[in-house]
Amino acid sequence: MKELQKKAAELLENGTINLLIGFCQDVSKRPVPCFIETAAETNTLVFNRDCKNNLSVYLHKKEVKDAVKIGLVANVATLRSVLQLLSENQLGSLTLTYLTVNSAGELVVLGSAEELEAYVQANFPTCRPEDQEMLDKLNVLSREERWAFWKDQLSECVKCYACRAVCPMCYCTVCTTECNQPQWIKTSAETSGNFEYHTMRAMHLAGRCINCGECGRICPAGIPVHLLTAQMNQEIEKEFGGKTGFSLKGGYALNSFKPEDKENFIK
Amino acid sequence: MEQKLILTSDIAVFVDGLLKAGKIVVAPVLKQSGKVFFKPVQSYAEVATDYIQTTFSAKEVVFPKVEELFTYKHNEDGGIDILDHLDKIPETVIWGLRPCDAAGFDYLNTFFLKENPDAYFKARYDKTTLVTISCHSCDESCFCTSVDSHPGDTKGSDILLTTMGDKFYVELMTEKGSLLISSNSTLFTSTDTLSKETFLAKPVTHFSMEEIKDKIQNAYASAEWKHASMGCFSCGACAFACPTCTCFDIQDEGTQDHGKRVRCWDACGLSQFTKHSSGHNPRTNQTERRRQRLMHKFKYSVENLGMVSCVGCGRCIRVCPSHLNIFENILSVTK
Amino acid sequence: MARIGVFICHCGENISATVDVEKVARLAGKLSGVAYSVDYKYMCSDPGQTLIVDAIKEHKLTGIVVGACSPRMHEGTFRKAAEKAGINPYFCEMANIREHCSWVHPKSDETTRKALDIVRTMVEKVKNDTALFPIKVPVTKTALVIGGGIAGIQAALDIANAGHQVIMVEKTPSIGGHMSQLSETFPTLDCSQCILTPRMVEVAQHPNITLHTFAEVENVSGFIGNFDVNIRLKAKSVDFSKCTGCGSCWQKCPAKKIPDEFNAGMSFRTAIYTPFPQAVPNKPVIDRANCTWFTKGGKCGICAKICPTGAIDYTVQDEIINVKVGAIVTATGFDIKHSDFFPEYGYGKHPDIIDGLQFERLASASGPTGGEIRRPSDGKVPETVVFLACAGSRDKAKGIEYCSKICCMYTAKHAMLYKHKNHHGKAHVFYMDIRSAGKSYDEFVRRAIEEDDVNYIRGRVSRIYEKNGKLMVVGVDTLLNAKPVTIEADMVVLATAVIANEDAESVAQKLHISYDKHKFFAEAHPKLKPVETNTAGITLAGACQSAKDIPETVAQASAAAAKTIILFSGSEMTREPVVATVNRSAAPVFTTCTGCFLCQEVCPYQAIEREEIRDRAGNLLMNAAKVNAGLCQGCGTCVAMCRNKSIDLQGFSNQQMLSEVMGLLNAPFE
Amino acid sequence: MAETFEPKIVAFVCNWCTYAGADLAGTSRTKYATNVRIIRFPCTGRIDFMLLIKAFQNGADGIIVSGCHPNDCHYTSGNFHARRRWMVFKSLLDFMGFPTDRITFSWVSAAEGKKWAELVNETTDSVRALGPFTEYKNLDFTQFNQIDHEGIAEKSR
Repeated sequence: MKELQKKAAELLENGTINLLIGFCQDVSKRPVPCFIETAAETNTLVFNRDCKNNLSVYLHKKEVKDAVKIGLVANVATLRSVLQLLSENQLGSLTLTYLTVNSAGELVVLGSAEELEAYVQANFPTCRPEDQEMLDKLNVLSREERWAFWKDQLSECVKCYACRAVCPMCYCTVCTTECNQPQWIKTSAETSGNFEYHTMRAMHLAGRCINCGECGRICPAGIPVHLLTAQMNQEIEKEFGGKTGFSLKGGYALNSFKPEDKENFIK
Repeated sequence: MEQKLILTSDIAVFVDGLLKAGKIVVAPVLKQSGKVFFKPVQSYAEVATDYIQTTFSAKEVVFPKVEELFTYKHNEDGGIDILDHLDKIPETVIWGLRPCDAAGFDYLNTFFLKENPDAYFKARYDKTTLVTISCHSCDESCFCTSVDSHPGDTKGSDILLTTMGDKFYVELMTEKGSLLISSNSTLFTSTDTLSKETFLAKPVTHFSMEEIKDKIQNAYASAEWKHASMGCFSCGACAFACPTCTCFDIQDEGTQDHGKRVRCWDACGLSQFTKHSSGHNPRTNQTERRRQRLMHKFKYSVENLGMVSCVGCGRCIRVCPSHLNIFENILSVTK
Repeated sequence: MARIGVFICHCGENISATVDVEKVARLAGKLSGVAYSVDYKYMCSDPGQTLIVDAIKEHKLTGIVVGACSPRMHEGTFRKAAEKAGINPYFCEMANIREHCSWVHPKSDETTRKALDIVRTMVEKVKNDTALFPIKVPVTKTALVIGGGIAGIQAALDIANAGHQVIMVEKTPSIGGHMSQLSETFPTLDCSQCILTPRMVEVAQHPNITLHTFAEVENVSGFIGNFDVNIRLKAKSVDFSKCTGCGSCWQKCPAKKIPDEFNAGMSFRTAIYTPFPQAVPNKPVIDRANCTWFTKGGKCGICAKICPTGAIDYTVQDEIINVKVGAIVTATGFDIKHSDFFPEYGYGKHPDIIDGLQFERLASASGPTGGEIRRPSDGKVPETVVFLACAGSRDKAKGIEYCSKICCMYTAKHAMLYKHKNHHGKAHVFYMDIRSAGKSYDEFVRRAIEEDDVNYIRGRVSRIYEKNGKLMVVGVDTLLNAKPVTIEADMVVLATAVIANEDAESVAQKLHISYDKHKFFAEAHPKLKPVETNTAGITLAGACQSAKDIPETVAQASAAAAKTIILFSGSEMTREPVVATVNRSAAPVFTTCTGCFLCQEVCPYQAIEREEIRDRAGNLLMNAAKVNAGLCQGCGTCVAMCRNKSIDLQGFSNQQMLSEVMGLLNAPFE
Repeated sequence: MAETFEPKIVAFVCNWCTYAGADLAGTSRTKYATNVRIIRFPCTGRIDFMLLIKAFQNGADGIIVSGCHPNDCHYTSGNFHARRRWMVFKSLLDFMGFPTDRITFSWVSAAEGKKWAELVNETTDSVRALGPFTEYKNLDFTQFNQIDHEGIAEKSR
């Protein structure tokens, strides 16, 4: 902790970064995202298992972009999202420095995209066990049971779009949900509209989502939306290969093809 | 107003009685996600009793997330048939509100009915009876005592129940309330006014409306807003969970030939909220949006409707992905 | 508010027999937005079209739906009619109630209902149609021909003779290509150089052709009609304006032991050299990799001393020139596998196992042996020569499944030439099949077998080894109940497989054209666009696409020239406006495109470009996708790819397609 | 539900192969079920998966998606991209419990008028057997109280 604070202060002082996005604690001692501009404030920094937010999403925020030289306190999931974003030609205008803590509990500072790539590839996580468990549970259900499950879940959705807001990959300035000529997604949060919204979202993230699970974690209605993209990613990796948030080259499964791709479902 | 007592053990009988009488009973239900929601129940057995606060407020009952205003249809002689459903709205009892929720209904009432009454809200509100249970516990997000309310507040309720060991202390606040228990009056015994104090939770008071009354006047210019909103992702979670947020958006769904007009919840936190058809958006960033939301609750609604439109339920704090804290913000901008 | 006209055609009886056309017209008239609806016997007839034109004018229609046959049949007809009546032709849509309805269903209410559904669907589309205008792309009427072989020469001459400018780029010091190395040509046995050289000279002298030899294409940008090409002129070290081509320099050049490419490595050349006597241009260049001056740092310099005109200049550097062209003909030719590719034949270690091209040189009057067939090892005239067809070709194990096409013919020619020059010699040919389709080709092969008694053995050769001065060719004769055969040969000629040039891949990448797994360039369509590539404006000629003989190559070259001349026939070309567009709007939004460029990958035509959006001060605000209407073919794959619908396809827009779906499924008054 | 149920089937097809194939079925007078309605796209690559959802939402009982066989695409690769998209889309719907047997993916070339007719007939039969697609439509009961769609809607029937 002290080490992290010291390093952060140093980076801010020597001008490597103008803004540090990290975690500090709120009144009820929960870690919450914080934005630090002076070395003096760095003593409030914390970083532990409860620091779940994927802070990379803030890199799309204008106020943040304006700072240009930015430090990011990040877990591996967050680093993966940054990698994926770079592969999608985003964040080009920013100079990023990453502070993370490796499995041995040591502070790691990454200064370049290449270092970032190397670190992520060396520390690449597997699917989160709790997600895998849920997926396995759902996949053995009958079609009707799965339908019932999602119908029940999606009926709770109020379209607050928090899942979209916390997703680093949802960086579109105007989302399909906001297109009204034509109106692709109903504004009303009735179940069929929710179904179409979440299908659309899953399709748009399939092969791009890096499985940080934030969307599911923060959903006010407790809908495990992250399972949709997690499942899709597994399908895609199985069928077409390739990992998301793994390299600067990206390699998006849905804008490429192989003539010999599976087509046993086509008459 | 009169007071009664009912044995805790008789509550189930009473609620199931209401259901038998064909009423729709909406009560807190624990879902597998571990969150508690207001849901219509088929029997009291489904009702959750051990909860501090439901995730979403009960405003849905009178102000649905999607209200179908009417359906329209081209008929073959070139005319249009329009059909609404006001007459089909069922008798509903909301069971197990918290006093802050009830206070929220008090606000909704004023907002929708004070001038130009809203027919849809009225139709639902008239058919709805609010049975509130005062709070015996609270968490660090609760701050009702900061906004002129408290865990035993009767404001807005038709009936307020306060658990006192093996029985409930029943305060009948309105005609509706009295009418409701008359359906099974034998379960209730009369009593004098009792003091609830010892049975109530003690949430932290962070400020009082009196204290901030003047300071909020100049809060608009405060430099603190940027800091207060940096973490904001621009989602609508806070507004949709809030018992007093009333913003809505009217949409036509369907084709030129037939479809429906619906009223959906909207949220001032969403970036498109103030976007003009020209493409111009007067509120360009989250700082302005967050400020609008809070200033509306603590200043504008006080000026326009004579009441603060925050009831201190703390839902927005609990649901916020980055844990933005409304009372911390209010404190910081009124320093 | 839309005022749509609906015109239902009886098509004589073809539609009205099973569809109640009056009812369809009547009900269509009640649809919202429909101002006029009528049925008629033959809409496509003159009176029918006049009816439409008049109705549009009289009822001030904003768009029309013609319920008739397939749009693939008459869309053009009715769009012209609409235009005639003064509305944009793209406000005309066809409802296919014949092929898709009346012809495939029995007379019934259901069939009529379906017809109405189809009409309603198109009415919904027309409501969302927008005026579209043909896209005009300016054309630079200069062609670039890459490669100076017979393909390039033919294409260049055709284009130049049509009166257009041509720039030809050849990477070697002379044009002529492989054809100039050949001795005689099948099936007529006329001398290759005799027919080629005049064409080479014609190219050099043609007023419309600019020739750059010893040059290579560096990179290509732009698009059809407007390519921007950088050409690297490699340093020749000889000032052609001074050089007279007297040749005294290469006669005196001390570096004499350089394998001669032109003679397929069977003789030597000097460091300053002209590839062959009839080279065009007939002026030498210095091969710096082998020149003492350059390898030994400034020693030697004899040629400079000798040169009477002082044309030698060791200091010149490569020069990059930029040219603007409207079309590109790719004629980069081919290569062949060399004998070292074959372990079973001794990895080409034995000098007397040669490939077809080497034999051509041996048989050529301008070759190292002056046209006498003498074996490389000791210059003796071989008594027995074995020819192997399909050396590598049609051999999965060698990774070459395809047929090299020319070998059957040139092997027959080789055997024949050998026999003509050595009447007592023995010529054996091992073959798999004889593929001699082509005008008087089979006759040619028969002549080899019957008149020149060349011994054809149907079978493969498993190995060749040396035994007391002889090459033991071990094979099998699969005919006559398959018996193994061993032939004692003095020389073996392998008809090795035709393969793509080693730099084919990099050329393709420079040109942004696709290529197959053997690195041969891919045509746009295997049947209907055999000379075009996927990149509009770039055509293919000759063996760079696949193995070809000379007549085929020349034919394709002329076809490529024709395509180019067609493109050059107007000062600008017109394209269907069914293309994708990326939305643009006023500041501060500019566009909803987020510049992820995931669409770039899916575009088969490289039509999606990057646009930098800058403020007035020139600061970069954002990168956004931009569709090059000159390249876009309107498939719309990018549209379905785009997550936030920033790209849309004119004529099949999101609004139009969704309205069709909604209109189709939401029938009124039901 | 009156007499026998006749499914509504929407076909999303490409202009160059399947649409032409359907034209051929017409010119050769091959008879097939009337249940299908064709929507024409330039290429299967253009078909947005959202359109399929919209079709179901607006009352389609079954959907056919069809284009050029691999390597026959008029635009060389549109159908290859479409194929991947369908594969992913299908497994997503499947994972959400959506009855994917109501969607038929197929390759029908401009020469396969007969195959088109058979495809329509088979699909019509199989969807007819599945019955009307109410599952999706029943997702919404907006007339009354949002809180519980079925419950209340049932009650007030």
